[in-house]
Amino acid sequence: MSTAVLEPQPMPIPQTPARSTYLNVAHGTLSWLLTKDHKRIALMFLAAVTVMFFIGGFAITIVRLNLMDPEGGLVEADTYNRLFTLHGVVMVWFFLVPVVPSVLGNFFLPMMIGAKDLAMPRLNLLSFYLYMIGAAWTLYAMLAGGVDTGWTFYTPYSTHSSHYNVVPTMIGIVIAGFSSMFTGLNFVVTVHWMRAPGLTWFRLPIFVWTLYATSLILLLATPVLAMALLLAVIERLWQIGIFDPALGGDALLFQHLFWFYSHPAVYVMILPGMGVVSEIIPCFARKKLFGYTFVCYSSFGIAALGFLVWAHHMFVAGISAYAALIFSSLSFLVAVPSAIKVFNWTATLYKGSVAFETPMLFSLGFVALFTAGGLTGLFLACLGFDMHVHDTYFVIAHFHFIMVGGMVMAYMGGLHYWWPKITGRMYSQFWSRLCAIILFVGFFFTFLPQFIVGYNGMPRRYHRYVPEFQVWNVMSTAGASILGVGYVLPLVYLPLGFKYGKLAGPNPWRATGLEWQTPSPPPKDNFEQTPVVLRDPYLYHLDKAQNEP
Amino acid sequence: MTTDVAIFPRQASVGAYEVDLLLAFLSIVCGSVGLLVAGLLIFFSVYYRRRPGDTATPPETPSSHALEWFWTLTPSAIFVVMFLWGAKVYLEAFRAPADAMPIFVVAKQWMWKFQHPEGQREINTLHVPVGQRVKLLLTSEDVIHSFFVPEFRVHMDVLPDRYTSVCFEPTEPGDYHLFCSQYCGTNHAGMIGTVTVMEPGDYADWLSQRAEGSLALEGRKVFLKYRCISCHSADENARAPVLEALAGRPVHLSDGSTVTADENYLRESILNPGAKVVAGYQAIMPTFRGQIGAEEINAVLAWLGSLERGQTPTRVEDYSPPATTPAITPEPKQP
Amino acid sequence: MSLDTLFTDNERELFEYSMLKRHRLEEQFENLEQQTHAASTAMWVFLATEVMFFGTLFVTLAIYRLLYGEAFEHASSRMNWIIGGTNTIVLLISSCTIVLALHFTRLGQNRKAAWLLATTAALGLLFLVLKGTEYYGDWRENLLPGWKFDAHEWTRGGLSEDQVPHVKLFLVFYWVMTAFHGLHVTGGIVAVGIIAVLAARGHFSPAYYSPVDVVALYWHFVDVVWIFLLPMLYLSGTHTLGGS
Amino acid sequence: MAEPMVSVRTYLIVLAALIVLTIATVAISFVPLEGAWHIGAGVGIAIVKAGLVGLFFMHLIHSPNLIRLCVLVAFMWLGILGVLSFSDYLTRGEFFSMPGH
Repeated sequence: MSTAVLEPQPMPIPQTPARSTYLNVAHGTLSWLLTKDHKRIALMFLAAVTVMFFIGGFAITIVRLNLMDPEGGLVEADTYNRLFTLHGVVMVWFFLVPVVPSVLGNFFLPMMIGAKDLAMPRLNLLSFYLYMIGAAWTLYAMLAGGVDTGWTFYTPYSTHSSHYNVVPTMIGIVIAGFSSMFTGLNFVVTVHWMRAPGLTWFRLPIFVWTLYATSLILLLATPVLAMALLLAVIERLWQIGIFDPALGGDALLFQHLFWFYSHPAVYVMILPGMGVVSEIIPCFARKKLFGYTFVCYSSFGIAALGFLVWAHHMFVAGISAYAALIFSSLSFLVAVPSAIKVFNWTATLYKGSVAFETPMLFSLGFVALFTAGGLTGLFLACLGFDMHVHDTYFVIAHFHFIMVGGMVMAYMGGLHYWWPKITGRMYSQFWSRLCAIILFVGFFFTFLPQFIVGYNGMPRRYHRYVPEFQVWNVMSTAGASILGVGYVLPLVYLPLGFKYGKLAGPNPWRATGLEWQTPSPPPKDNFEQTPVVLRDPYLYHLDKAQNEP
Repeated sequence: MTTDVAIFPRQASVGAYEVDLLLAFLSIVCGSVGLLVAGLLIFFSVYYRRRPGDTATPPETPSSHALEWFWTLTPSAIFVVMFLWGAKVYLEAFRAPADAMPIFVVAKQWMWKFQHPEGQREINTLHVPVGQRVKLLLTSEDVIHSFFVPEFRVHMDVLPDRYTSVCFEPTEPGDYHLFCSQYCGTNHAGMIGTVTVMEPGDYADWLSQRAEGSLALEGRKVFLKYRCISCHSADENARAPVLEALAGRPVHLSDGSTVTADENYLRESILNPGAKVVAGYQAIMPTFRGQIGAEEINAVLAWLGSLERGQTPTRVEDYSPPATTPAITPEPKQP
Repeated sequence: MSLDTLFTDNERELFEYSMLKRHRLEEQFENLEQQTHAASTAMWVFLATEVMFFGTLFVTLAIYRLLYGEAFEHASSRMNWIIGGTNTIVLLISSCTIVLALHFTRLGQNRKAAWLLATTAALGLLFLVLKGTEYYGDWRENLLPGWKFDAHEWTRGGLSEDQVPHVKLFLVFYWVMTAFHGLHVTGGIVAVGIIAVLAARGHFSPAYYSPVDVVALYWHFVDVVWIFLLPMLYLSGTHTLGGS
Repeated sequence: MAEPMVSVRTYLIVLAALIVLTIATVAISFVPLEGAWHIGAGVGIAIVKAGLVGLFFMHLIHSPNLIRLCVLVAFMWLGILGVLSFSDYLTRGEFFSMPGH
């Protein structure tokens, strides 16, 4: 295993069961809770975000069921409002933002750059516990009493009108914000100083690039959100007008600060997903990633331009028309790097040898859904059009295409791609492919109708609505139930694969990344010897011994 | 609305046509790009699928900078068109010609209140004539709301403590939904109303049946009720600026700057008189925050908008000006 | 590669080996140099996020200053600029002492460094004491909106009733920003105290001084924040004092 | 680690300059000028002072480019927040006009 990066060596699959891996190197609960190993921390994150995902999913299940009927008879208006807030807060801050960086990034970033661990393992563990404290605190606040402000916390509603647990929820989010900042800090330092010998910047896999760009966003945007929320907390506790116009503040300032974080946060959610897909597509097309440098730069382009567009959430919120023009033009600009990525992924397939393994199915689904989401984003960046669909289900459908169609598909793809590396065993090919197809179909059923009902004028966050919107809502709910089935399936076959699946060997997909150059599951220090990198990533065309994986 | 299923919203205003045109343009451009990507994705992955027995490694496709720049710059050029077109439609919605009919809208949890220039007031229903450009002046009494009429393709947030504005010109008589689309609390979904568009003749009938005296006249009464006249008297003893023919004109402030006397300035001068004091005057005016209602302010503004030279009421009764500031400290709301 | 310039190869190897033993090179790093670079980068990146933390407050303060200039100037003129100015100088001197401590650590003079670090911590404490005195004065002068605040004082002072909320707004920013800064100073004092003790025990050497470097960076940043707080909070109303 | 040393003398000169600037900024703030001038002068001097601290005390003058980039990015992003927010606040109300006029 020394310096063995030149060729992806077909490794002998049978392994001595006694081999020491990160999983069996130490035993007992404490060996997990106090671990500094990035791989174990990643698995703890995996458990935590999965729980949060299903809590947020449960909330939206009731919301969707309620929307079957125009009169919304299932739950009270207040309950409904607290449920969609719970869904938004949990999904955004406790699932989408941490999921790929903290689970897949945590596990694979050090392995992909040939490092033993992150630069600051203790900070990584702290990051996990901050997440847990923030999550527990927020969940408690939102279940015992609840919050009804929506995840956007617009003032002055959140600081004056709402009678629920706004303050604790905001504090919980700030705590979780520190968790993601520390993760970002760790990644940046790690990528700068822990790369294996020979691993230059332009030999880094795209996933590392996107995680780096994501970290920059987390580091630069999260403080602004933390401060905005703390100011709102102060206003709410002491009735001092920071954002309430009646007390001398400016209501829009909160929106400015909030979206300065929350728009770039959208790219936090999607960039790592783009990275995952950039790993998977070349592997299953057996092709070098087309336009590698353009994809690298476009990641940074997205991260940087993402900060210049926040007020496109506020086109009709009462900002000046000049500002609206500036932000609209900049919003179109940020679509360019996304377009570059989509075209490059597509071009990578050209003349490839495409295998429809589960991760590839998820990735193809990602590209399709992300493209649809991105293109509808152009509609929304367009001032005259946004004037009509602002705050309607059109917006909901758009960002779910990005967040669920994009990020969750990419996450599932990544999870299935790296699961053999994480556990050392394969999962059921049949069930996992079925899951990918179910999720794709269910997704379209759920969110396509929402574009239509949104253009027809159904506003978001409506507990009941006018009858002519019912058909679309019923379709959407039906689609959501398909989605629900799709999300439960991996809960069954992935653990089963962990337990009973056939041994995967070090490199079941014959991939080129460094993480595949070590046994599965990896030893505690990732590599038996520090690898040396002598060539570019994704050189699949050099793999002469191509055969069935 | 008689349709059972909303397929496509009716075009009931001039702007609706513009927005739908934009929709068509965006759909065609984005749709073809989307279909192109999807088509290529499917074609490549099926055509180049790995067949059983395939052992050859596919050759490298050399990167092409020309291609990269092509698909970087082409979208950018299309985006410029999209941006300009969208901006045009957007700015159009704020264009208020001199003959636009001003209607004041006051939103509160969870209802809409309207004040017509002719003095009619309505709740949750708004009557407007066909073919008349309407300019809405929106303000909220509590949290942020949003005025949304899908059939007009018009949307504007309603903010507390200031005016926002948006225009539309109805083209089709009928009843249309009015939604609040900015989440505003428990009964957000119940904050809906109807916009009734009528033929001009019907509208005139409706007006005459419900005449209450013009909004400007009401504003004049408010002006007298709050004894504004004791200072803003337009005579040689006036201790405050003359308000005649003021609306829409530039005002020189004591700090040397100039502002336009638009709705937000006039409103601010009633509620925060110390903020922007007119040059040559003392900041002696007390604030009326907490005393004067949002609708009364609207009426005063309507009156000021119509106030010509020499029309300030004379001081018939000799009110003494308020000796001290009225009790105005707003009650702090408890969380 | 300063090691190369300071020592012969043999000495360097021996030294590095002893450093490894003594300072427990973190297991994820290959060598001390990598660890030092990582630590310094981490601190700088952390400071970049701190810039955004404080920067958000500065930007919101600036926006409100734009909207409510007169009330803000009025409120600012009630700030205790004497203590504010003195505290600036205290922090500047402490910045100098800690950078000198770093200097002498790099020269291997641990005793000098320890004393300078102790001085830095002491100056930090002095800052907090002065700040506390100022807070006490603010409290006595009814400058604490929400608890101890008198609207009439301000209307008598020439502001109109409707400007009082803006005065409160300024005061909120004053309290939030100085308290947030004070929190940073407190944390800094603890950190400086710890490395002062370590320095006194001879923990650092010309080859291993990364903790001193990192803490010093943090301390300078806290100083820089105060440099901006002085004009924004204390000095934006003093010109009105000379007049009426 | 390869950083060159700055002399003690330099540190002391910088400290003296910083103290002089502090006294200057306090003194200038008493000059009766418009408020905006005071913000400009105060913040201007503060930037100079922060620059001195950054360059000499924090050794930016000898730092690797990575560190300089980090500082640059931090202040650029703060600038984005400031400039784009102000782009709204400075141009509010341009498109609204009084009815009937």
